[in-house]
Amino acid sequence: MSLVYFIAIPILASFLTPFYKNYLRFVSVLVNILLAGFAAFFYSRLPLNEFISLDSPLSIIFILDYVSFFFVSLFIGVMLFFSLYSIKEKNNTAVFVVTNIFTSGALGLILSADIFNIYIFFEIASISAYILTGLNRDKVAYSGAIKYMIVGAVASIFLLLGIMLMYLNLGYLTLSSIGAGFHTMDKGIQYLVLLSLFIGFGIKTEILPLNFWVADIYQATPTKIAALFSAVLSKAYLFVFFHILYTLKVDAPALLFLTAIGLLSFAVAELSALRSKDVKRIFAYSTLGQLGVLFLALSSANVVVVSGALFLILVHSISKLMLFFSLDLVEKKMHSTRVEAFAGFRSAFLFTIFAIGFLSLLGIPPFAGFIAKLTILKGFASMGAYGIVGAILAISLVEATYFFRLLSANQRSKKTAEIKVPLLQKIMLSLLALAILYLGLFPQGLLDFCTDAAQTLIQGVIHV
Amino acid sequence: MLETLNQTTFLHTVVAIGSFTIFTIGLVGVLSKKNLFKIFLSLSIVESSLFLFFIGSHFEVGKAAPIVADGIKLFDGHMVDPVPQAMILTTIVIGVAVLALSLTFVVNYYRLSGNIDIDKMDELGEVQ
Amino acid sequence: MIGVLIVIIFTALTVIAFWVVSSRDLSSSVIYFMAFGLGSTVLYVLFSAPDVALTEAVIGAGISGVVFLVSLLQTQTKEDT
Amino acid sequence: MSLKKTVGLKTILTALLISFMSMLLLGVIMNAAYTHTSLGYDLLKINTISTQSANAVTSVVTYFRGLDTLGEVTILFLSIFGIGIGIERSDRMKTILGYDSTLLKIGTKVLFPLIVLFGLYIIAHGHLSPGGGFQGGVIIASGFLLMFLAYGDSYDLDHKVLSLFEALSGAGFILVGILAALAGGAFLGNMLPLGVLGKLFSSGILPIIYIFVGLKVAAEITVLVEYFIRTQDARDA
Repeated sequence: MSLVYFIAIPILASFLTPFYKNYLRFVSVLVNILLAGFAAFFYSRLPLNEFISLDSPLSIIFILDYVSFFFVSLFIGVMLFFSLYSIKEKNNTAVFVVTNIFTSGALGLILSADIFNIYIFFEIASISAYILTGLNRDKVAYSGAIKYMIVGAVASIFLLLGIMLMYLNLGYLTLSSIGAGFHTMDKGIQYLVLLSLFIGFGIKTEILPLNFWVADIYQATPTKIAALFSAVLSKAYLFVFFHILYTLKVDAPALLFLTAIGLLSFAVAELSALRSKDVKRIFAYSTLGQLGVLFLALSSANVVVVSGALFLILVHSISKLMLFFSLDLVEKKMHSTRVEAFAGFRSAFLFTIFAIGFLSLLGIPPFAGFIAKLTILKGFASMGAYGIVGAILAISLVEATYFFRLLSANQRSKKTAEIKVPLLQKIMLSLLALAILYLGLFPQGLLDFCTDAAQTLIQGVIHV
Repeated sequence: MLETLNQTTFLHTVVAIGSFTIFTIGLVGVLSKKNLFKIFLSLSIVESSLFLFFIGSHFEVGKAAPIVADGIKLFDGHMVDPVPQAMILTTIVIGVAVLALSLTFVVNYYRLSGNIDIDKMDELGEVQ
Repeated sequence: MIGVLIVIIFTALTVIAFWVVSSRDLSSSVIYFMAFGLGSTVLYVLFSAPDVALTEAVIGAGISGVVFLVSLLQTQTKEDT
Repeated sequence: MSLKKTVGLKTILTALLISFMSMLLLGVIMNAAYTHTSLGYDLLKINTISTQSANAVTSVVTYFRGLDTLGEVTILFLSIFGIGIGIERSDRMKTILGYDSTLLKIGTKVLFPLIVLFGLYIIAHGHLSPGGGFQGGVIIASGFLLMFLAYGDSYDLDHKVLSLFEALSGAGFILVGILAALAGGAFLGNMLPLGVLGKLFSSGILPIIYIFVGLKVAAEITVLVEYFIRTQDARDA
């Protein structure tokens, strides 16, 4: 068994599309089930290093430790859910070709411990995202895709610059060797590399000075696909960025800078959401806000906070899947995602799903978001950073304002259309809601795993 | 005089100054130009400047290409590092793939809207 | 010798890059861009990277120039206003 | 957050950029202490033993870092698939840039097989001389470009065959890798005899991988060229 199957099999499925053109949706489900099987197989063998194509540290290295296992299983779960959820869409071969490759790109980003290989997977994931953005083939979609491609190209140029500077000065591409040699480099070059990485990954992780484009892209993207961007893509980039940072063992001021950026990002995003009149954009801003919290928490280098952040990543992915998929149903009926359209639908089921998603994101018990936020706040309190605790709570109040405004708008206004949710969708969405409730009531098993994962993340990649 | 021109450190300085000048020209183009074609041309220029920088910085005077051909019998330290060349090879192909995709988007967008100016792309944003 | 050549070509490339960005006529921009690709091909040969030179010649100067020109023709825009 | 529309932003960005650039220049040039022990030299040392390929760049691309090449081929496939999504196929497809000239037609007829042969030569000699899968593949595709230019609408490609080619060459690459893994080695590891350095039939698995890469690139770039050169006339679209 080889870790490379996580990458090779989805790509193979996409390459062979001409042989089963009309059945690709079933093939995608099978591929994702197969990948889930691989993940289950590797669970008892953690942690694991594998050299690809050459049995020596000179070759590309894949690493499956606790934290990458966490992300790998999360992404496979999301993609399996997505392919099952859209299994009835006959005329959507194109989506599945791209999402299969998207899966392998995201998994490659997580598994690879070789910086140039990470760049390749970075590009694979980004290009699938550009194509998915332009999928609607209208003016709006294309203008979104063009904007996305311009910022994405700038991001990959700066990432490439960082990689080149590292190779020029250290001579190695493996993360562990780079981590071992990073502090022997000249101080100026170190900061240059960090700045280039920050610009490259900052654009992709949608962090403050570099995230002015995000809401536009989410608005242009088909709603279900926007869920994937929120649940998979940004998380993959986030993980890689912090994986590299902890491996390089950057000094405290740099981490403090990231904490400040995260807090600012959270605040600005929630305030923008308050102003917005389009539900899709509101969800995009809410994603930005949560990513700000994650940035803030992941840069703390504290095991409790980071384990809370990992828990929050899982909860946020599930909640955003629920919200975007339900919004997709609303959009199909009302032909709009404006707040007025959102206020006009009638469906007790969808209303419940929205309510659960909002409450979980806000961190209200008994939903899983509560546990995540509680862990993060507890960690910050134990570090003595009460200012951050207060700030997070205050900004969460803003978040609560617009979520409750949306819900009450739907409660109060006159209903124009009744939405009947198909059975498959009903089952899938209820499963997500139950998962959130379950994790909120019995979080201990997952929390323990998150603590192990957080330790691995903070430790970074060690020299093999 | 000509001796100093042939020294590796001098060449590296030329490569660094030259390629970062081109890099800056390209980036300024990306930021200041409004025509979408111009933006993508500038992005390609920026990318090429990085390739020149990387390959040039790995070259040292007197080193041969990493290929065993007539005259050279063995792989050793008298050859340039093959890894940067392989990396750039990969990146050039990726670059052209992305470029073709983005130009298709531009052409399709033009067909639907008749517009090619980035400042006039106002389909997205808060609707009043 | 190689030092002089590299200095000359780099200067030329900088000028060409400036023309690519600043030229008002889009199709001449594209032609300058192809010239930029050819110039960098020569540089790669000087840097002992024949593989990269060959790739840059067929892709950088060839295919991307064609792609640019054809899309320009399809949008019927000539001037950068 | 319509920062983009604020007037002063561009000036600020440009100023920031220039300062970043000057910092970069100073940092890079003044402190350039480029390393002399690197991955590349380590790979050069083991190149003869582990691949017997005369071109070290080829061994890095197809063998030592074969996974990068897989990713790259995937990106090429993905982009061209994405281009295909946006293009509506119809009967009113026209070849732009066509030249109606008998001389060109006859010349092309003679040149086309030569170009394809040259491309195949470059691909097959990837492990012996400069060039290889990508370069040879693009050269083959440029032969098709010439055919499009000379014959215009009357030149037809069989799309079924082309898409089969695309699928099989890409899948072949991955399957060779998986076969190597199943034969006991690593993914894309070597399972064939290495032969003698400098001979056409040498270097084990490398030429096979490069042939798959070359065919894939040739098919993809041909599709790309066709998408770009044949299109609905913009005036009546």
